[in-house]
Amino acid sequence: MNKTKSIDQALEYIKDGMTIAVGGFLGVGTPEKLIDAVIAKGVKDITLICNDTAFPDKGVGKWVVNKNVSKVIVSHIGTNPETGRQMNSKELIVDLVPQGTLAERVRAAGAGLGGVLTPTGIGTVIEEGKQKINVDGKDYLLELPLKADVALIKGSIVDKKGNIYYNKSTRNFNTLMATAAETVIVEAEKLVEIGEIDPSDVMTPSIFVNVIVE
Amino acid sequence: MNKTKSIDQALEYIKDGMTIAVGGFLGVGTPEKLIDAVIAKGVKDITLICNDTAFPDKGVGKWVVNKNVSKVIVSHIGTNPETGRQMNSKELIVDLVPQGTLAERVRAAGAGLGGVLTPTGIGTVIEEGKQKINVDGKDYLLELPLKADVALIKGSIVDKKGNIYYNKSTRNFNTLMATAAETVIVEAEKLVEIGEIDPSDVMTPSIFVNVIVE
Amino acid sequence: MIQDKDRKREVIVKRVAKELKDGDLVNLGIGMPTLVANYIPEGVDILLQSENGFVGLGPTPKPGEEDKDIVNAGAQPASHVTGAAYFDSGMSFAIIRGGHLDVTVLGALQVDQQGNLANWMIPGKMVPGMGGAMDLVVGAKKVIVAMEHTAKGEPKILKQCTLPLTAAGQVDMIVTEMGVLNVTPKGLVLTEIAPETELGEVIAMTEAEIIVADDLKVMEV
Amino acid sequence: MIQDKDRKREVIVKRVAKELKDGDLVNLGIGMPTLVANYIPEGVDILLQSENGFVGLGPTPKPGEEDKDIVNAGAQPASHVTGAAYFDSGMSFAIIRGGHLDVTVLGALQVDQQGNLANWMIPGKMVPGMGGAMDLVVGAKKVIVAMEHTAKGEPKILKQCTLPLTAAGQVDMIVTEMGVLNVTPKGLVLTEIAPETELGEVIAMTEAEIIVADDLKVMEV
Repeated sequence: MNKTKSIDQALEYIKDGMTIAVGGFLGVGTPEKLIDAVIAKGVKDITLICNDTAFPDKGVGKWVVNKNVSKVIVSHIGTNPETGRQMNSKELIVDLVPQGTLAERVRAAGAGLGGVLTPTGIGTVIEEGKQKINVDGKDYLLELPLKADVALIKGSIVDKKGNIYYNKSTRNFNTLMATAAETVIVEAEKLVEIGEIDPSDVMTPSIFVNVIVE
Repeated sequence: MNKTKSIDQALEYIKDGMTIAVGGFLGVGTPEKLIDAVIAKGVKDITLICNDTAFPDKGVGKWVVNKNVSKVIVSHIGTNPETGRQMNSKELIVDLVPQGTLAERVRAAGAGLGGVLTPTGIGTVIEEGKQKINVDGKDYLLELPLKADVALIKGSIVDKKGNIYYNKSTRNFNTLMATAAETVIVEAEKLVEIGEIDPSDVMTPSIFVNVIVE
Repeated sequence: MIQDKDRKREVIVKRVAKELKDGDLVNLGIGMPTLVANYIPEGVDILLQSENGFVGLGPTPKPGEEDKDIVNAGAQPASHVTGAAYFDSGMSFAIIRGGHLDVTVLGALQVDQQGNLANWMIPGKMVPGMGGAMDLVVGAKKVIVAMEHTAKGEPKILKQCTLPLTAAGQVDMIVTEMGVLNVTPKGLVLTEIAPETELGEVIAMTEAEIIVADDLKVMEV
Repeated sequence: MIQDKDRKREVIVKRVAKELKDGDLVNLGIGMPTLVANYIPEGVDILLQSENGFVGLGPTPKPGEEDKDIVNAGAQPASHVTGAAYFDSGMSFAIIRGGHLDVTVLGALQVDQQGNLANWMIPGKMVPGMGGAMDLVVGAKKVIVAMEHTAKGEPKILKQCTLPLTAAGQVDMIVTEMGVLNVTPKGLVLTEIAPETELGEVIAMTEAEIIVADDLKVMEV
């Protein structure tokens, strides 16, 4: 099974209207080549799952500027004024999710959990429309899994089987997003032969990865 | 803050009647020196949280043989005939938990979650006494957090700040148990200076560790 | 009907091995299922998952070449293949429960025509615990029961399991030394029959109702 | 009453720094809270958590010494101290939500006498999102709000927040350029007053009811 493909071949997995999860935190750890290729292809109507909408000229922020997305599920939009503008003008649906809840919802989808109970958001507008469950006298919100059609991941070192190592603070949501999509495409900063990453150092096992691009 | 202590000093944290979580899978990745020290001290009435009860002469299996435990919360007891004997003679309470559910319950305690919904156990005796929650037409069991007073961890490489690296298949439940106890004691196979473990290779950050023994 | 114990095992594990496809992630239960690894068809590249925390389980090391830090889920000395990855039990069961495992192969005390499986306890007698079995059976895309057709001459394939279940309605396929049964909404369909075996024998040794496939084949083993 | 903007900040962050104890794990919010790191008392060894995925956040690197793979939670170039550890966002928020963070310091739009905090949106005007703030405030053992006492002359410490809450009843302490307020079951207790500041000024600039501590001290800054 050869997972290594050209960016053009990888783009075949990405279609209008899909839900796409993208790794990265304010653009750090985001696969910029894949981001740009999606813009070049003119993909429309993406529902984006990401920590944030980054900056207008960086990461998924470019998708907002280029109108590739119709909905974003993120924890923060403050660094990208274009997101706020499109939200206010009703061009873009913005679903704000607390960062830790976002992480758990993506993890739950990847781990086959039906949901998790979190204390985060109790007593706030985040409660709206959610089931509240009391455990041992404390209230929690039932937060549901969040799954994507495609995940776009950035790996610092990737072997040709798809094992991934993330350097320093580039890991962030990449490990989680890689577990929670039908198709996972990783952009390798450095592509190496199988076996070059020590098996104990692998942060995303190859089994999650479908396509590798450079 | 010097976390490095003698085994005797570490034992001061362990008292009769405590709930103790122990890392390891059938004894692999279990801190044997700490196990033996608990036996030597004659600690009684432990509630043990562990994957299994290992073997009569290995890991937490020795606690069963030496009657240090009055209850075990584990996924498997088949490799330790003494556990089965004590269970049948009502000397020991055995609470069997599916392995994946055990992992999630310990993680939930460490991660501040009120519980998780799992499909595992639906339609079996594991359902008994548990809340069943339907999400999108599928039934899940609400499984609650499992927290310990003390966790005993085995690290392959530990730095003097408490950062831990686990070699190969010794990792298993160690990372999870380390997050879910009031006091975490790690037994270092190899103790190194702070900085000798690459920050990206740390598997249990120092913040979880209270005591380091060699 | 095959009588020889070793021949029975060989027939079962060889047939199960044929179910595995290139690229599959597979978990093989302790005991007979482990032997499936010896019969993977040529050109089929699979990865074995070990629920104690890795993908890429390799062959048993030669005596003297064991690494104390590499064991399989039965705590036996093991090895990893090139391209393996280690992780913790949280990730191990995220993989299992999350639907990332293509096939799980495991033994059974009983299995029934609803696809129910019982393999973790006999009340009052033997209670090894479920270990990872409940998660494996719920989470794997395909659940294959690999076992001898009977235990001490008594059927193990029943109308309804009498022992505590491991999971309800999750079994997809049963492979024994007598044949291959698929669990379908209509019931158990016998799709293949073992060599040297009569249909009447299979029916006699099975308590569950058996639907014989129109195109019943002989098991290739 | 302190008027100079820089002096206000200095008073606030110096006083917050005194709350940190040896061995504490601390998260400092973006903006003014970040400056607390510059005033950690001698002999106090703390670890800073960066919610994008590490403990052991170090000082801002010198120009030309930046590592593109090390940024803080504001995406600014950062460094790590010796003994740091990187992890993913799942672990980062397990640490935060799980009660492993000793102190979180963050700013506020409004805070009230029930310990309610509002700092993530002004409906119709500014909606940056909550980022990690909701988890931080719920999860940290001690929540310190560090902010100027008023905004454009209007009180920010209220009887009841009017903006959408970040969390209900989680704030433990409020540090401003006018004093230190502890949130207690009885209400807000003024335990320290800033230098050059009159009690009447604090009361005038605070909409919430203030209980003055019997042993009211002058803030040491």
